[in-house]
Amino acid sequence: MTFAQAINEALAEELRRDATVFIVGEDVAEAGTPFKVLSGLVEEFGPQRVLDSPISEAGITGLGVGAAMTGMRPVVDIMFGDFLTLVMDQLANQAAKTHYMSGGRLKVPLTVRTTMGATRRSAAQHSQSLHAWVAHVPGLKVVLPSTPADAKGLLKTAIRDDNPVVFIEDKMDYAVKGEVPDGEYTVPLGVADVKRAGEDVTIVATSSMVRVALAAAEQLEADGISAEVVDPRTLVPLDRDTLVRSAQKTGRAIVVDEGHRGYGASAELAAVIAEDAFWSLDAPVRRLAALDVPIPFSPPLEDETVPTPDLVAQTARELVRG
Amino acid sequence: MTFAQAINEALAEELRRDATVFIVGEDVAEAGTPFKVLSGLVEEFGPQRVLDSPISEAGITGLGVGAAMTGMRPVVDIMFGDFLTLVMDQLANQAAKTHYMSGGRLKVPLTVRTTMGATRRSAAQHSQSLHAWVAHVPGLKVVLPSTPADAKGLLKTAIRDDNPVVFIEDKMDYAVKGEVPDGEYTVPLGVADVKRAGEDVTIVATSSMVRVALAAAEQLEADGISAEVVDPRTLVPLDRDTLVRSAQKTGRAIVVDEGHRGYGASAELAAVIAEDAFWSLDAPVRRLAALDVPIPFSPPLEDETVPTPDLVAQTARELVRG
Amino acid sequence: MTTTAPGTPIAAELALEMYGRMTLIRLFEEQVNELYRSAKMPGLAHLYIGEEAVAVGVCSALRRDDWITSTHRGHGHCLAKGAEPGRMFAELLGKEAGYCRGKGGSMHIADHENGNLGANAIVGGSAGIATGAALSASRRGTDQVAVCFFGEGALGQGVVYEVMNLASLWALPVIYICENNLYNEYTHYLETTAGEILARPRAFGIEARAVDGQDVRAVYATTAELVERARAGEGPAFLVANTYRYHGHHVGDIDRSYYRSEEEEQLWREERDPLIVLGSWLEDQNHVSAGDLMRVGQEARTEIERGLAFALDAPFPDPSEVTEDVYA
Amino acid sequence: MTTTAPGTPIAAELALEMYGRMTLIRLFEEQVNELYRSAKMPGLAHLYIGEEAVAVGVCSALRRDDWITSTHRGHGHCLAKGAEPGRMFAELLGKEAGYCRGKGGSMHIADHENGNLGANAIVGGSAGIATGAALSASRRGTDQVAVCFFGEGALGQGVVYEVMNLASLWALPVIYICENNLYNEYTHYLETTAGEILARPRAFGIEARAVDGQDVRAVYATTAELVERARAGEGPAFLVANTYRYHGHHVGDIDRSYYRSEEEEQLWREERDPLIVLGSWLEDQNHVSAGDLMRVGQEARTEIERGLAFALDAPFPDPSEVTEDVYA
Ligand SMILES: Cc1ncc(C[n+]2csc(CCOP(=O)(O)OP(=O)(O)O)c2C)c(N)n1
Ligand SMILES: Cc1ncc(C[n+]2csc(CCOP(=O)(O)OP(=O)(O)O)c2C)c(N)n1
Ligand SMILES: [Mg+2]
Ligand SMILES: [Mg+2]
Repeated sequence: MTFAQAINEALAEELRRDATVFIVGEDVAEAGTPFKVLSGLVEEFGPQRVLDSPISEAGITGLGVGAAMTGMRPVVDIMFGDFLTLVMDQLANQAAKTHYMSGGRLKVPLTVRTTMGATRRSAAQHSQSLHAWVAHVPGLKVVLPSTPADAKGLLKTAIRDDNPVVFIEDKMDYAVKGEVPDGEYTVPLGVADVKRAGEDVTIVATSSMVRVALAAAEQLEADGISAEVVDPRTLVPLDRDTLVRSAQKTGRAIVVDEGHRGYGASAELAAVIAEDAFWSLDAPVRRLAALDVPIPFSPPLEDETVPTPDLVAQTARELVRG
Repeated sequence: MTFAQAINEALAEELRRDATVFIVGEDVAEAGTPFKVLSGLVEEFGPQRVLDSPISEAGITGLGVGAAMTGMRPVVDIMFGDFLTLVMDQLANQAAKTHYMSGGRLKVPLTVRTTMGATRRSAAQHSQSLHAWVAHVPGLKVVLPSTPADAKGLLKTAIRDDNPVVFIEDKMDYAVKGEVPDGEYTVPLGVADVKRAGEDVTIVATSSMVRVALAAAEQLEADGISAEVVDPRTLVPLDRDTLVRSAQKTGRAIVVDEGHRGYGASAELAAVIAEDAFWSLDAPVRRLAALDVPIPFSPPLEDETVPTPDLVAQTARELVRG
Repeated sequence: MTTTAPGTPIAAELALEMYGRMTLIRLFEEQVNELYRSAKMPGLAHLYIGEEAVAVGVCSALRRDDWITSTHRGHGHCLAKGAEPGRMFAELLGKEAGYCRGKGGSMHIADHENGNLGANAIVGGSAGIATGAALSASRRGTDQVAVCFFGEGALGQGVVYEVMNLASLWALPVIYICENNLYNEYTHYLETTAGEILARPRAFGIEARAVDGQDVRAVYATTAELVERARAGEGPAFLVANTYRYHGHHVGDIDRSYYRSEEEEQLWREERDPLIVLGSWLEDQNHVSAGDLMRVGQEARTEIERGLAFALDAPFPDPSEVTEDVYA
Repeated sequence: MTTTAPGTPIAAELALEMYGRMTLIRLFEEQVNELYRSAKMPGLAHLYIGEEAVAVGVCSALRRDDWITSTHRGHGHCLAKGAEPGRMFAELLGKEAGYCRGKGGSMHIADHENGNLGANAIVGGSAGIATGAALSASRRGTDQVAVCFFGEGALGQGVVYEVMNLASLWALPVIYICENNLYNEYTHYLETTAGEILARPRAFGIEARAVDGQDVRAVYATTAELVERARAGEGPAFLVANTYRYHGHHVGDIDRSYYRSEEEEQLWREERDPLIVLGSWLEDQNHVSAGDLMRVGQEARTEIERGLAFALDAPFPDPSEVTEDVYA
């Protein structure tokens, strides 16, 4: 099934099993969101559990925090990740800190679903990947699924988690198809997944960059280079061990992330490897990320901004051949 | 003079030399801000140029963006850095992108002054250091002064810069005294400063952590370890060369920053050194930053959260002695 | 563009000029839809068709050096403020010759020579900018005004109230134009908007009016009054223009049956079309003949065709430009 | 705590109970000021002295299982909702025995057993939380209500309007209590607040009232009416309580001459003090004797002394606790 269908199934299953789960967001009901990811949910669960909201990202996120503190499990839909700019106070100052500030007495089982990713010709305010911001806030968990199966299992876990979780879907993944296990299952937060095993170079990739990395690995195989592709799946909690062990094994690592390069998630992932795999590294860890420019509209320019399979493969060749 | 007086002088001088400069913020006029940093300005320049605003961080920042696009040089005062959560849309989606999205035809010469820093017993929502967020946004410049002289010279440059600049002052620095050159001078953005020369280990420190690093360097000297303390002064633009050259010279580097450790500024600074100084490093780059916990109120707990001279010195000893 | 005193009957030339601008917008947008359907335009666009009288009525009451801020549905505002179709098409196609050198696209066209500070893809995102431009005008002692266009959906954004409060406190020359086309994307505004729209600005002490957004003469006359007040230092104003978008929320929104009826669309197209409303008035008053209107329409058509040809032939920017213009 | 029907005269016992709570708050805050001046308390605190009738009048109209959200000036709300002085002092001193194990401090005290979802150091920061709690009550089919306390300065925060719109659209049982003490920190609210305060909630279709915040019986009676409406599913309400803080914005704000006059402070202390207003009413009505009031005052004093002693003796948390409670 598609990535979008997997998200839809996860939501439907959790809405069925737990009466305290509800969805609130802009055009989430009849419209099923502009991405059609929620199609059919309001028909099954009704407008009391799938709420169309005004265009008030801060308001609905704050509402979600309060509902979560008082017995509900809200899933707040923030249409574009670019609008995280509007909810950072509710996320960072309220949701993330409530449990700690209350000495562990209050909790906020809130899930905020939003999107990331460029190359849709949507220009600078609808193409950002801002996961580094939320990953920098203690108290939040941050999930970046890369396959339909992971998306479904991770979302179910996120909704059941007693902490605020920011769940970020790449818009370019929605149409991607993949195997999804039948029946009930969940995927734990904090466990990386080796998407492809290899010996010569480690490629740590997040979200849709996992597909880019796997395509690069194909190219590299043709050149006789064996690449291991590791998907952290969650930035917080982060499975340091799996990343570090892979880098120790191969001695070379590339981090591929669609956020901007400067002060981005790729810096943390690279720093983790450089710290803990230092003595095994044969070369510096390389970072591939979005250019440090606002995402331009013009196709020939936008295509320059995001890492491609060719770029990843080329970087790997340089690393391996030295 | 004190750090606070240096900021005040920079603002007074720029208000005098350029009629398009004005200040807007909460309690900035008669009160001179809760930190008394702006005392006397409204008396000299009047309420038309030093505007007391409602408690509307997003509103006054948006107002600043529009005024900057149309011929003014606003200085927007955001009392606590924790309130950056409320202005991220105006900063990241509007101020940072306007020049690029307009193909270079519009510009936003806006300065946003705000604060950072813990250990004031102000608890989780008044103690954050969120510079990593703004440093991750292409189009913004980010300044973290560590001395009165730098603060004055950098602020004057920021106000004259044709780009949006986020200027972040550590609340714990306001009372700190230091030499400030007489007369007119500015300090360029993008030029790091070696606050202390050394041979055995490089300590890259930002904002008030520079003082912590210098205190550590004193301790280390007593142990016969010569530490070089490098202050980037601006995170964006970043003076990579000075950081890297120092690390290449000493072969060992520690990054000290008061933001949270996870996905923070310390990750970027460490990654830069690990990338470009890799072949000269005798040990992994160490990161010292705020614990990944909301800042607690209770003094014995809060004191655990921020790097101290002892911790920095201890880390340096481990690095040097191996 | 000059303003008239309150109530002054609108001169026929001005009315005809507005008819021409509205026609230009109508044809531009129909062409944009074509470009999308023929897969010649990257991405999406939000068409202004049906709402032409709002942008044209408002901007006809402004001077070239007055400012506007626009929205994701901004082509009409841009043309009404004086932009050329050619450079606009070029921008929509991501060409170097576009107003933003292809970097902005449909949702970010800016034309500062004509006072357009830019479209905005963040709903409510330009409210602060327009208010700040008004502050700039008053501080620099000019008598410019700033107009902030936004859809009724932007009433959901808190920052709009924050800046209306500032504008009222400081008597800033800003006019908030709320284009109420009944829908926030795919949701009717009554499901998202409690209370009375006009009561909101009034609660902040802001002069507020409503106008038939399909009657360009009414939009013009009311705006002219509010602009005069603002220039005279009498402070901000809010105008809700009741209007309708004929097409989908964006060019790809074809099946709309789940959120609105064919009948509703037909009613607006047939009974309330701004071109028909103004056209018949001009004829009834014998100000102009049907021939005049056709001539004006023909001129607009020619301008659109020329502009489109220019844009289609224009080159894309060189990929190396991607790293330019990040910093001034 | 039970509610009365509109207009019902308030029973003497309830009035006396409210007198006791107000006295407890007054004495608690005087003690906090002492702790600051004797450098026994880390950081700062924002005293509620002068505003006691608002928290006590409102919370006396609530059930224990109703929720409140509070502000940086939250000690009064916390005590009025039923918290113990001892664990509150302990929190203010950063002790393990505090309501938040010392992690929250003055600006973050929460007491969820009594329905206090927490103070908040972000102005307007709890508006969404209270509104969400009200949604939770309606979805879970309880008849709980949520009360959102905030100062008039929070009217500058856009999110307050976003959530009032939601509350009105969805008829949520939330009551917004605006404590208008005339100042946003060091700036008079008239310099920061355009138009009419009550017109703001009304613009969103929210029932809005004003009350003398120094008259606890009036605050109680009005709140009781609004709570009844909310429980009956008649939707949200907004109440502005006109009040005054006797002390500085925070304990360190000693020289206030540059933003308000001695005379103004004196006037409120002498003519409008909530304890004097209620005390004299009780005596005039011969409900109680001066002796009764002294007895109540003495009981409060004893409770404060006991609580303070408990807190001063209590241990600090172990430093290792710094990494606990980040995640549930
Ligand atoms: C802050 C924000 N939230 C959501 C969106 C997605 N979005 C784009 S247009 C739109 C509807 C806007 O409705 P309205 O303001 O009435 O303008 P209209 O499209 O009707 O002209 C939405 C929700 C956005 N661009 N910005
Ligand atoms: C979003 C935000 N902006 C600014 C501040 C700093 N601040 C703390 S209290 C205060 C004044 C609040 O005034 P009001 O809401 O009337 O409450 P009062 O102190 O009068 O009880 C300000 C500006 C803050 N805490 N949060
Ligand atoms: Mg609309
Ligand atoms: Mg107040």
